[in-house]
Amino acid sequence: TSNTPKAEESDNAPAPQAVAAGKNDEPGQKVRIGFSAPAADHGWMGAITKATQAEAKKYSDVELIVAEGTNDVNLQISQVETFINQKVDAIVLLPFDGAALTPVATKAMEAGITVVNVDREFDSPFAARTTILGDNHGMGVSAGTYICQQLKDKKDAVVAEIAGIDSLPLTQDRSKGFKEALADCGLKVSNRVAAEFTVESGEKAAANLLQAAPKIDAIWNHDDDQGVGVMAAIKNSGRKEFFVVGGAGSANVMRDIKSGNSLLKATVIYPSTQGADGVRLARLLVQKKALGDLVEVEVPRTVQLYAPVVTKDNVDQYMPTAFES
Amino acid sequence: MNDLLMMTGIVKEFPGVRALDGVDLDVRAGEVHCLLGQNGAGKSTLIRVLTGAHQPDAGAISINGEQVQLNSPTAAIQRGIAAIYQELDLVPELSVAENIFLGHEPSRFGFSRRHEATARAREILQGLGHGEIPAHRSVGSLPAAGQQVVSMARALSREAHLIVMDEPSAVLDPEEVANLFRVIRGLTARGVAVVYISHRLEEIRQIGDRVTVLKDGATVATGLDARATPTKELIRLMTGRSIEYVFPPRREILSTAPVVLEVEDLTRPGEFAGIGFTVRAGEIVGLAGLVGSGRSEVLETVYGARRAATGSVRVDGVPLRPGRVQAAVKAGVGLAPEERKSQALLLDEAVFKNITVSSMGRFASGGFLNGRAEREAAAQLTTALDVRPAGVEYPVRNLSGGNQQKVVLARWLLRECRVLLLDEPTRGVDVGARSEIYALIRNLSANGVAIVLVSSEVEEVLGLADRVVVLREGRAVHIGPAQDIDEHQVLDLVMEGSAV
Amino acid sequence: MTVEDGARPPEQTASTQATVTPPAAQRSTGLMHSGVGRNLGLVVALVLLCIVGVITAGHTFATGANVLTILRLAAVIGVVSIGMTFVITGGGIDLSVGAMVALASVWATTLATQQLASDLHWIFMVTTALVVGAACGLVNGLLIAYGKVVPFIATLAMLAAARGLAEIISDRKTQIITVNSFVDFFGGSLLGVPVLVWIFLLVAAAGWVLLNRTTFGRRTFAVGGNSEAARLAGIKVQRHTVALYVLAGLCCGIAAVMLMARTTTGSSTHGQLYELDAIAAVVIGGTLLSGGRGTIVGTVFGVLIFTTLNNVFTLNNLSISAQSVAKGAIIVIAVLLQQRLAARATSQ
Amino acid sequence: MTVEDGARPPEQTASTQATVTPPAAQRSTGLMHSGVGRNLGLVVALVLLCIVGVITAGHTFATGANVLTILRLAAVIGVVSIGMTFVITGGGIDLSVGAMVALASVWATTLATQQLASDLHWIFMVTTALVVGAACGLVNGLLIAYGKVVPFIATLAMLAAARGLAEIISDRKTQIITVNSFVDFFGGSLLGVPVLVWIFLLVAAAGWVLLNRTTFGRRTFAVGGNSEAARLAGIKVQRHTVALYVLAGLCCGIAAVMLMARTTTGSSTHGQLYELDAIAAVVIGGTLLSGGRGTIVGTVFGVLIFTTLNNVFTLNNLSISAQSVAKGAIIVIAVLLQQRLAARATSQ
Ligand SMILES: Nc1ncnc2c1ncn2[C@@H]1O[C@H](COP(=O)(O)OP(=O)(O)OP(=O)(O)O)[C@@H](O)[C@H]1O
Ligand SMILES: Nc1ncnc2c1ncn2[C@@H]1O[C@H](COP(=O)(O)OP(=O)(O)OP(=O)(O)O)[C@@H](O)[C@H]1O
Ligand SMILES: [Mg+2]
Ligand SMILES: [Mg+2]
Repeated sequence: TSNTPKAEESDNAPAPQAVAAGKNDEPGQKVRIGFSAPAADHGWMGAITKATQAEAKKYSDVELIVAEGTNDVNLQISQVETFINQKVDAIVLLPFDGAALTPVATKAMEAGITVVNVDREFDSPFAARTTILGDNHGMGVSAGTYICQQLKDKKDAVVAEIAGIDSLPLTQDRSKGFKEALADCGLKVSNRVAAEFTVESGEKAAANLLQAAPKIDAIWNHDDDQGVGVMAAIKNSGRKEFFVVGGAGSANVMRDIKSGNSLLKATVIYPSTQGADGVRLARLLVQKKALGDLVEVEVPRTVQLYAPVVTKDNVDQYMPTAFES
Repeated sequence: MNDLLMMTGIVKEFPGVRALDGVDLDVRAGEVHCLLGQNGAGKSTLIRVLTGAHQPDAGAISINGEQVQLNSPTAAIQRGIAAIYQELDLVPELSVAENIFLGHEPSRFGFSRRHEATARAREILQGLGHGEIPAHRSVGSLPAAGQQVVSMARALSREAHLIVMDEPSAVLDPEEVANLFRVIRGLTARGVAVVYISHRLEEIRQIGDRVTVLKDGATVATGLDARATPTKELIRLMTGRSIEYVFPPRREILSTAPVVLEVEDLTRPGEFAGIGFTVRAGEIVGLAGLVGSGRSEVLETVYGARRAATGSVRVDGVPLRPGRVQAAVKAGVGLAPEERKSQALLLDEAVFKNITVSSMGRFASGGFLNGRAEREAAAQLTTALDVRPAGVEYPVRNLSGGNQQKVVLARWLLRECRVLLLDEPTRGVDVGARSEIYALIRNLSANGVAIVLVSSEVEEVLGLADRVVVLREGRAVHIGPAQDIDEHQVLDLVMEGSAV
Repeated sequence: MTVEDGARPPEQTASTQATVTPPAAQRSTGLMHSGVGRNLGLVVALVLLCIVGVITAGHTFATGANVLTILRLAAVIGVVSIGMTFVITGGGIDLSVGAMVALASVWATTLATQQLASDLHWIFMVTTALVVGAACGLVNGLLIAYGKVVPFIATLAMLAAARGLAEIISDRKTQIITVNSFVDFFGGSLLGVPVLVWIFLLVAAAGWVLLNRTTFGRRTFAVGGNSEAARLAGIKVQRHTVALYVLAGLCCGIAAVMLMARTTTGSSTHGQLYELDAIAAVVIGGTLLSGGRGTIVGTVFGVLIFTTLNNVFTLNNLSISAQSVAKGAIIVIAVLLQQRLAARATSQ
Repeated sequence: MTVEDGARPPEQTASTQATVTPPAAQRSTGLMHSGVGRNLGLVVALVLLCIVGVITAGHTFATGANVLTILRLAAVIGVVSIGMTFVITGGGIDLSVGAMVALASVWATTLATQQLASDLHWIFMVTTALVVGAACGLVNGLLIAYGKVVPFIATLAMLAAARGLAEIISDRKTQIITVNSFVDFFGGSLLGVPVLVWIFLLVAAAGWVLLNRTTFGRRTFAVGGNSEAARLAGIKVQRHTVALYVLAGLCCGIAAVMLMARTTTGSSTHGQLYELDAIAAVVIGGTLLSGGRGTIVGTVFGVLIFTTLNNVFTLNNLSISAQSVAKGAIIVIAVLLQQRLAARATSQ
């Protein structure tokens, strides 16, 4: 596999890459992998765990141990400690807070365990062998750029933003990228509200937002799961004067985009397969295999996933990797 | 022989205590059957077995000759048994009418008919001679006596054949007691049986027909004639010894003894006004008055638990900061409050902790408590006051009502007070312990403690106090030496407020 | 114990609070006063909030549409809070409300249920949600009344279990409602007022009648105020306790239906932290956490205050952190206000 | 004065020493029984959990390293729970513990504080955390004791405010600790046992002594059991209440230091939902939510049960949703077990 968004297609279409991947896929040494992630209190996070488990099931030589999702860094640290005690071969870790989990991840590395860092980055290069990241800043940029394109002639356009959990650094990154991209075309965020990544909070935030801004031209909503609620609120308000750009890329949203009769015109992908990729890489690392399409014989240190914009035109390409939330 | 109720061989065990150990009781229709016994003898427990609140471990109960199983309060209610419990079992947040009809509210399709309830409650209260208690007022805001009336009204609101009254007169003054007796006579005339519990033997003589005596959880005598049986005999049956039920001899108060407590022009609008009196070291001042005359309020205000609107309180000449309990305690004032359960006791705590709570400093060094010293000091007092069961580790909740009262008293006996304010110190206390408490109070005053005593029993006030203050509707209508006044004069004063 | 004493003005704590038998008439106006006074502070707090809203965002705040938005937002948590008022008045607590909402919403939106609903009638979805809510409440009630598990723990366990079950059933997917008749009905309006708001009003009114005008309500106060006294009066305390939790569960079922209509989904993430929101609304409304005193009107005010607060914040584009700090301060101010005003009203 | 003199002739007492009264010796063993019995169910629950752990994951569960892992996990929430035990025993509740932990951790890791700490001594970071915790507790206490705001609402407000403040101070960024001496000291071990675990043990021991052997503890029970009686007994109820919340805040400060050491960060997201975890541990340990009865040993067991449960779950790779359901069931079972065993032990 590679670090392009098309990576996952290999599973569905055993096309060219399958040769390389196929070799890697041959059962090898047994690998025990511990996986820990934040609480599945929203769709994307639930999808991460599900995709990870599904990926692990595909390999007869992988045993995945999944710890309870938690937003308490103390508990997550102890889960990693437990993995160390269990002497797993690798740990795939989506930390609630990257910095806070760094010491224990370093400890795991020191204990000879391969740590694969997913989504939220550690602050030490010694804490993980490989890091797989989404591109939060890039997401904001992509969304902003798309909106700029759509509104290119309207200089006083009203752009609103419905952010995710505001206390998370990733939300900050997304908003920053969004702001920067809008600034490039002379737009700014007029109204910003934050939800909590859940359908319900999305509906609430959107309902209030629609009151706050009597006229809107475009809305960027950070997360497609909360987006379900956002769309419900919009439908309820009966307003139609704007279009909506989503985030993350859930299957529901892609179907909406494909249907074309929704205010939702596009979404920016934030892959929910990062954990699954983490499992794959962890397996390769433990089995000392190389990454298929690279000449390099070692798995790269960092893999950053791309944040493309999905529109009606290219939605079919991304449908297969979309998560059912 | 028309026995309404027969209880035979009733046994009830609590963890560590056999509260009832084979009690027999038979009650006839239309009689007032008195139940006597020391504190902790098991009277209240027996009543709770009878009303289905406790399940007996052994024994049989039959009503009108038919063996019955009273396994819930509802079962007992359905059999026509109603009760006034010793611990007022009311819901403070509900109104008077709602409390009276709790469990059998007048209703239609589940909707309560509040007007009917209010009207009927008024009727019942009127019948009890207390039409002035507003039916819609929340019970929690009534004084103890008012709550007792509500309790009575509630028992009467059921069409009961048997009404049990567990120390109903403890919070009532003589006039109220007379009123209660009038009600009881009305009931018995209609064939209702009444089981009556009291520690005041004179009441037994006035109202009782037959007497059953309990001792240590067993029936020691039954079917005694309430009027004919000599007091000595009753006391001997209850206590196993004979007690001279008299007040200890009065000592002469030296007029040179320093004035310890000075109360001047104390006023709380709506409660009392212009109260002033002084207490010398070694003197006992009694406050007499009807229920509601504001005696408790005066004591609580002196203590700082309520803030006076005007007036001052001085201890040893130093004015107390008003509205501060701390200031009073620091100055050596102690209050044994009127309502033991809500104002005094830590129900889940051990007896000794309840006793030492106000004198903890004495058993602590650097904040650390010396538990052994505490227990020893407490044990000394509980032995002196004959608290049963005797262990100081026992949670106060499980003590009988009278024994709880003794624990409250013990707390203030332990504290070295300059001034002791006693509000109904012998409420619910049995005859044996009562004379011991009298002796203790006298002893304290002999040691120079200034004491203010509130009691609804005029006899007690006159017997113990050196001087008497008579209150009527929040005003002092008489202050003078106790020897110069007798019971009738006091009663006249509290009711008329006119000259002697 | 401190809980309640803390809330009372000092004079009242002293047990034998009374004046020398004031005439009945006088006392009854006192009661009237305290009846209004009890909620006066809340009214003032809400009015102040609205004034702030009008000043800072007048053009949008004071519109009919915005009022409806606030009411719609208040509706779901409002219904939950009505159920919570009963439980708390009865001396209990229910931490599982949010989880019950989630489970009910998930169960009522499974493929099978939706199939049934679209074949026959949406009433099947509603019934499912109500039954699931009531059943969870029943389990809570049985554990508490007959198993003697403290309410806090029993409902905490239900919180964990119900949310876990919701996740298992939904496979952590957001279940989208495709039964249009359902969405149309509950998403619609009646006489210009959203159906959801009607439901809230109905539940609140029914709750008020139930609590204040029926024997069930009287007994709830009794059970919460002094359960031993209630038992001795022949009230079946255990059965009543079960009924209270079933009622709370039922309210959660209703709330689930409302949430399903609003979001057109069922999800195991619905209703997060509703327990805190509902308890906060109930307590700020004047219901005693220790039981025995409860007010539906107060609860409704409590809910409105919290939702209006959020609305005003959003209209003003305040940062979430600043919102948080301000919220803390405003809660305290509202309570202090309420106390002082209530005390004054009662003492008059 | 003269209680001693007040005692009457000895024979009189002897003669009335009744037969109902069991001999003192017998009662004291009864009490012993109930003393052990009070925690017997918890011990059994914990042992059962351990047995399950050993059976299902023997090779790792029963290792010293794993035991230390459990203890390290227990340490932070354990310290918070000790503080919570005091507050609840004193008749209150504190919902703000998690937020106080977050605020203290953020404040103690600001650039300025870290600069001071690295220039002089890490003790400045520790002091900052403790002072911030205690100060928040003080505000809680003052609001509750003197402002008469119900504890639930006052601390809920503090929850919102403290977390908001933490976010503002940290600008929602995780603050990384660069003071190595701090991390080295608190991250280290003493006699093979992590310093964090030592701190937990110390706090628990100190808490036990304070609650059971000092006048402060005795007053706590009195205030929580019957605050009116405590007031009339001459206890400064308000001042004591303030002290209890300050104590809880202080414990949160300590927990913040521990969490900082464990994560080498300060963050406004630290300590999420600690309020529920801590209250659950305290209540499952046998402390009465209504106040007046509390046990430090029970709380420690409560914390250990929850953390061991988490550990066993992680080791056994149960599906996450199933874990949730199982957790609910296990909590209920533990409580029921505890009740039955405690009842039996007392009745013997
Ligand atoms: N729930 C209980 N648990 C344990 N012991 C109890 C309980 N209730 C009562 N007891 C004990 O049973 C005995 C009888 O108590 P009871 O209340 O029946 O006495 P009483 O005759 O009513 O006394 P008093 O005149 O003081 O009211 C006492 O020793 C008391 O401590
Ligand atoms: N039967 C009653 N109904 C209604 N209110 C009453 C009744 N009796 C008293 N009160 C009110 O209670 C207040 C104080 O009563 P309280 O019982 O404390 O007085 P007291 O003189 O201390 O009598 P006690 O000896 O019973 O304590 C009175 O001012 C009066 O307003
Ligand atoms: Mg009794
Ligand atoms: Mg009185």
